[in-house]
Amino acid sequence: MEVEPFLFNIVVLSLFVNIAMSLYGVFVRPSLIKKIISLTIFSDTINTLVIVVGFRHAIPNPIPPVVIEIPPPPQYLRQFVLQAVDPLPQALVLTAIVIGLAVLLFLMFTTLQIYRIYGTTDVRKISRLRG
Amino acid sequence: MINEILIIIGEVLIAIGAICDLIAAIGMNRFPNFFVRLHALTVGAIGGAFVPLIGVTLLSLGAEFLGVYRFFMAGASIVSAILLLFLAPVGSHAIARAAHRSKAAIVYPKVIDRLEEDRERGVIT
Amino acid sequence: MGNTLQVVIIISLTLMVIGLAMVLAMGGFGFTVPPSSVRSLATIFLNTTFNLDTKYRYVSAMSPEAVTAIVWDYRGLDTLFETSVMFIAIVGALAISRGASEKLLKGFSKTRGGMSLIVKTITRIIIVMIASVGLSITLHGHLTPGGGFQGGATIAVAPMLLIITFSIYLFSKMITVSKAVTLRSIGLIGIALSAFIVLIIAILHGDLAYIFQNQPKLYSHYGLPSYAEVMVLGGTLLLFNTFETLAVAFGFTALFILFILPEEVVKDIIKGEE
Amino acid sequence: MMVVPDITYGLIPPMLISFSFITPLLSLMIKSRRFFIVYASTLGFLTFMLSLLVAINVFREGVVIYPFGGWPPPIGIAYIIDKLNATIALLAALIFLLSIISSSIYLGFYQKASTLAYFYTIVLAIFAGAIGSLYTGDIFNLFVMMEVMCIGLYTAVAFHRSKAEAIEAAIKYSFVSIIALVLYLFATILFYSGFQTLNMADLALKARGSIDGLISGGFFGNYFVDLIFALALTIWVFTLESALVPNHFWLPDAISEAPTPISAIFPVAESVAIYVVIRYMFTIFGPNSIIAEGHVRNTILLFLLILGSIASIIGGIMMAVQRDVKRLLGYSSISHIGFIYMAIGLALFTGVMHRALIASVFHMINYVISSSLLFISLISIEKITGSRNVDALAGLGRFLPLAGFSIVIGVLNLIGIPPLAGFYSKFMIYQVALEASQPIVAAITIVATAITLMGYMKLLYIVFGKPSMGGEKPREHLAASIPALILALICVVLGLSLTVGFINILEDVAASAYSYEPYVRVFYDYMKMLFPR
Amino acid sequence: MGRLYRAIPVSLLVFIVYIVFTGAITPYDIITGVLVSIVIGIITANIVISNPYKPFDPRRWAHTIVYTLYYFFVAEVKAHIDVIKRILSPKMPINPGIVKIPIRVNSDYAITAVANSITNTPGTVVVEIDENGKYFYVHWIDVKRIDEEGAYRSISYIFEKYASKVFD
Amino acid sequence: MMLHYILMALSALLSISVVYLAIVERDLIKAAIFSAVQSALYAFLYYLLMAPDIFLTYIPVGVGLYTALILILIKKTERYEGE
Amino acid sequence: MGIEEQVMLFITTIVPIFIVSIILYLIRILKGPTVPDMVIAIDAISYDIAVFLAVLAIYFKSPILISCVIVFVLWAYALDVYVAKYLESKEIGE
Repeated sequence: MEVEPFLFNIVVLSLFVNIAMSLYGVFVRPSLIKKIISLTIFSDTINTLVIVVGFRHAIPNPIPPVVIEIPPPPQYLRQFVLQAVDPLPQALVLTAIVIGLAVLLFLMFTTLQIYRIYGTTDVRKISRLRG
Repeated sequence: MINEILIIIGEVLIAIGAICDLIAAIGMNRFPNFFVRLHALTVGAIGGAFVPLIGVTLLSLGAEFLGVYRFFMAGASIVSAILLLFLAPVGSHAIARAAHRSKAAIVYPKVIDRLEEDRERGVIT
Repeated sequence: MGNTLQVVIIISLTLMVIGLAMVLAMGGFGFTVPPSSVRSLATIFLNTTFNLDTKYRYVSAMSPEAVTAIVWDYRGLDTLFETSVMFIAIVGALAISRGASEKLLKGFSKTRGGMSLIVKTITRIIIVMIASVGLSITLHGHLTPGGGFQGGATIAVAPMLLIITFSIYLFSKMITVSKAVTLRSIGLIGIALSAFIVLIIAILHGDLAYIFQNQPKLYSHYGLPSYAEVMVLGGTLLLFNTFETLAVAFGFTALFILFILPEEVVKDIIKGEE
Repeated sequence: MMVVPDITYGLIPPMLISFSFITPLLSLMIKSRRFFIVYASTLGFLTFMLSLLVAINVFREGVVIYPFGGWPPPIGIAYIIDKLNATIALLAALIFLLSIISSSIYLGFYQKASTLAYFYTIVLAIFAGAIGSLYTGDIFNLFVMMEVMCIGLYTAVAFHRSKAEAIEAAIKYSFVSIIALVLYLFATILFYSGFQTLNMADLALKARGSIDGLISGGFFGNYFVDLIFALALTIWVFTLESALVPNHFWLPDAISEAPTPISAIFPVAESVAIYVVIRYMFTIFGPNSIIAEGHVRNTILLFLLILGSIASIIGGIMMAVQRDVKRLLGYSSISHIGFIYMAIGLALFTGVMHRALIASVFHMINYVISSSLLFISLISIEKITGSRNVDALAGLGRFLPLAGFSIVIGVLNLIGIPPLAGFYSKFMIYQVALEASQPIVAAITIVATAITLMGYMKLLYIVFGKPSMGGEKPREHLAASIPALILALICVVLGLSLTVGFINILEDVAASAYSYEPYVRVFYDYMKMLFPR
Repeated sequence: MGRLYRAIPVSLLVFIVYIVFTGAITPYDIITGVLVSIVIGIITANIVISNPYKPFDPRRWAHTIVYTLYYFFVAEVKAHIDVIKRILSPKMPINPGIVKIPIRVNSDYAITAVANSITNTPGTVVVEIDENGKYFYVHWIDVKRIDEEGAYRSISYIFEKYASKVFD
Repeated sequence: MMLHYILMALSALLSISVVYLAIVERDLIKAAIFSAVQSALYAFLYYLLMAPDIFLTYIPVGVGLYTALILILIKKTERYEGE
Repeated sequence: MGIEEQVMLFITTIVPIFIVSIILYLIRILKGPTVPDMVIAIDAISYDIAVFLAVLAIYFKSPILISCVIVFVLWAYALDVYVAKYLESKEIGE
């Protein structure tokens, strides 16, 4: 239990870096499609962070939050609670993934409509709204 | 006894798979163009994925320490293996056909290209 | 202007990463990362998700899969509205391309396109296996990882592969947008009814229960069957999962058909108002 | 003892969304346009009555709770309804009902029944999302409900699909809002990481350091750094959703390009976001919570005060230069949201906190009513001109007694002319600023009102003063004018009833924002009852 | 009526896949499996199978087993060793090209089986199929014969022999 | 147990490079494919974080749906991002 | 040494080979040069990771993790078909 926190911190930090890069993509890149791709990466990274919060260290190893002995004897359940990871963030992410998917599907339809009207997906050429 | 034999066979198959994967990865990097790399992909798909998945199936059938869900594991991995056997060649065929049609990838180091010739003659669209 | 803006954005993003790193370093994610214990709320979930102990009689969700239990039982309301977000996105897509789906392919009914024979033949076999695997993932959602959305998304591969390997012209003879939307709506109505089903049972008995109730609770002894010998039935979870699969699979199909309609078919319709 | 709570408390959002699920199915079978109008209006009326029932119950019995699935709150989701959110939800339900009724006029542009069905599906979903985010007592459920509301708003803004500006506004709005809401998800998980809970009442208890007997245990890790980061993110997200400067840029586009009935419900959406800010800053992390120690809470409130002051002035200035009426009203929204946040920020000075909250809630109610009123009366005018070009509605106010009257009342209310309620709420902000010995803020309220006056005069001039285009004498559309008239009457009545004790009700409502004990007690009792240990 | 006949083999396939994937034979699995197989079978019968009598011919199954054994233990192993040698040898002795070989089987499934067998053996990949003239165009890592008949002999003869017995 | 964390760190680090390329690549097709690789790596991370449910949700969505829809979108609009 | 430890030891020794090959495939994806090259490299990496997941499921002694394998295989194929259709036709719906 000395190297593990270091390695795990690497995971979390690289997710932070991914957040920054994808936000850069959303704000700076001109193409709407590129913005959509960046937005996808952004929300995926946030979702991953949510799961990271639910992870735990366990001996001998963490297990998914699924009871696999049916019916569960009491000592199995005690061990299960000691080993299983947090199920709540996973459920939240399940919800968040579907929501993100829905929103991005809508964005794709809108982008297609923009292209049909303007003939481009470059945001610098699409600016009729002023003020 | 039968469990040990299953586990040993499974391990051997997984080891073969790992080595095939490594070789396919090397081939993927060494080969000169897209169409030749496809053969490395085939090695990676059949030798590197189908065979070890069968190995995992056998191993999990024999491994009693996995509990009662080992049959689920065996079933899921053999179904995956069979799906892979169907899907991998079709995938590489589809992508090869598209690459050749759209001229996305060149067929440069080549002895002969009958498809290109036929396409120029208009035999095939 | 563009360059300075870029620099400002890069600097602020860097600051954000540093701030997040500080949160990590100061123990915002737990003092040891990863922590060696779960949070107490999670302990409750893990303890009560499938527990036959009489002590837990009224607080067990009776589903071995904790995530599915949370998704459809403990926090069912979230999931109902999550599905409805998806639904609104589909309705929004329908509203944006209104008129296009009905006029589909009139005068374009020639059978052209598609991929090569090999791909087509394999797709014909593979969709059956995909559907079977997807339904297995769904129907065992309360036993093994998986559930309504996962199974539905897996099954949705089948129509997508059909559309892409054959062509939209051929596929539209099998199923149209309105049929897909109908099936999706039926799935959603099923989900909504499953949310109220225990309440309805209770009202028929002249009593009250909670919305989204699954298993009997301390003050409301109604519920669906959940466990018999070695079979785990999951109560309403099974209903939820089945309907969600229907909804997700056909919702994706509808969206896919709408999105993939060739431009030459829709371009005149979609630029005007309806 | 009746332990299973009254079903009306939890019924509204699931019911609305269930009926919204059926609508596309009906659109395949029923080709009558009238059916969908009646259908949506009936649902709107039903929901209004239900929310009225809930509000009455809440005012009679105190805070109520509805745990979904029978799970005690930190385990499951619960709706916790107190006077604050019951009032705002009642207001929202009223506006939605009126907007649905008036949209029957607006949708005369569309021939097909299915188009109407899509429109009403979206409106019902926004309705469900708004009511759900008001009632909910769970921070993650709040995220989901906000997403439902926001995706409905994006789709509604993009409803005029062939209009380039509309699609562009929808893209702008959706990009900004999606990023914001994803960040709110992150904030939620940070709250969960530090406090081990997602329930608002549970959070409120832990924020006051009382963790005894809670089934979700104590703190986990360094909760304070989580709290700071997450609270800052949350406040940023919801100020963006309520279009506070500097994140206001999406609002004028969206509000002016949306179909006008949707523009009428934008103020409700903003008030929902403002409600969330009040909930976070006063109920959960209130003045006596752990975050108040390190000046963090004061800093956030100070920021809100400053940004609100800036917003009220910028909104006023931008109003004066607009040519399009709906855009003008969009900037008017920004200005008034500035006022509301100014009032919230003034609660920083603990002596005047109560009165500041009254002022902010009251001003919010006034703003929502009169802004929606203006949009709803514009529908009637737009329908007559036959085009969606709002510049073309010059001088029409003179021919339409009802709509014209409502517009005058709405504008006067927004300006703040004495007998109307808008005057009292602005005056209250002014007074509070003086009591807190902040003459600059008091001066800003005066200056901002003066600046906005120009914009409103311009609006009145466009609608009444300009010579009209001629043609035959236009006919009034009652379905749009009567809702506007109802709202106008409410404005008048609100102003008059302040003298006969309405202020007491307002005091109660505002008090329920920061007195967390009743909010928490009901949660605590329920948890103990269903989860004995 | 033809649809129901065709549904039977499809349903069987679905049932087998379902039970194998589940890996358990509790009453719950069997009941749901039967329901699932009936539903999917009836929906997809017309897409999957054209002649419902072929799947019930035992001789075809016998050939299938022989073919599978031959394919996995002889053809695949030889081809793998060949390609692995080419990858690993420092000079990389490749001699690639696209050759044309005729197809001599008839049904769709037979053609697909031959094509998949060719692609699944490392060293040969079907790039294009000419459905009118019935030719495969195969990318071959080591072109030994460029004429149609010679290529046919060295690539697809053995596969076609079995495929015609199994599927035609 | 070391192995577990090493794999996690490895996939997270590899995802950085893929995300970087997906953001800066001007050919949108390649960006979409990089995004698919990123999805695969994240999915692997989910697996290691013991979240098989998320894995089963995310792979169809991240690799299948997003990529398919973005490819269709690119086909219908334009392939290269202007500079 | 029991059979369980022997299997664990075997897996720990086999894992680095998988990691190396994944990284090698990833290099091919990053290098390109053409889109089909990247796609077949992604295929290979997917098959590789699929096997890796199956092996790791044994290593973690959590057999329920195995259902992840099948979706990985399935969607790699889907990606192939999408890109192929993108490359070869005028519009993907045709």
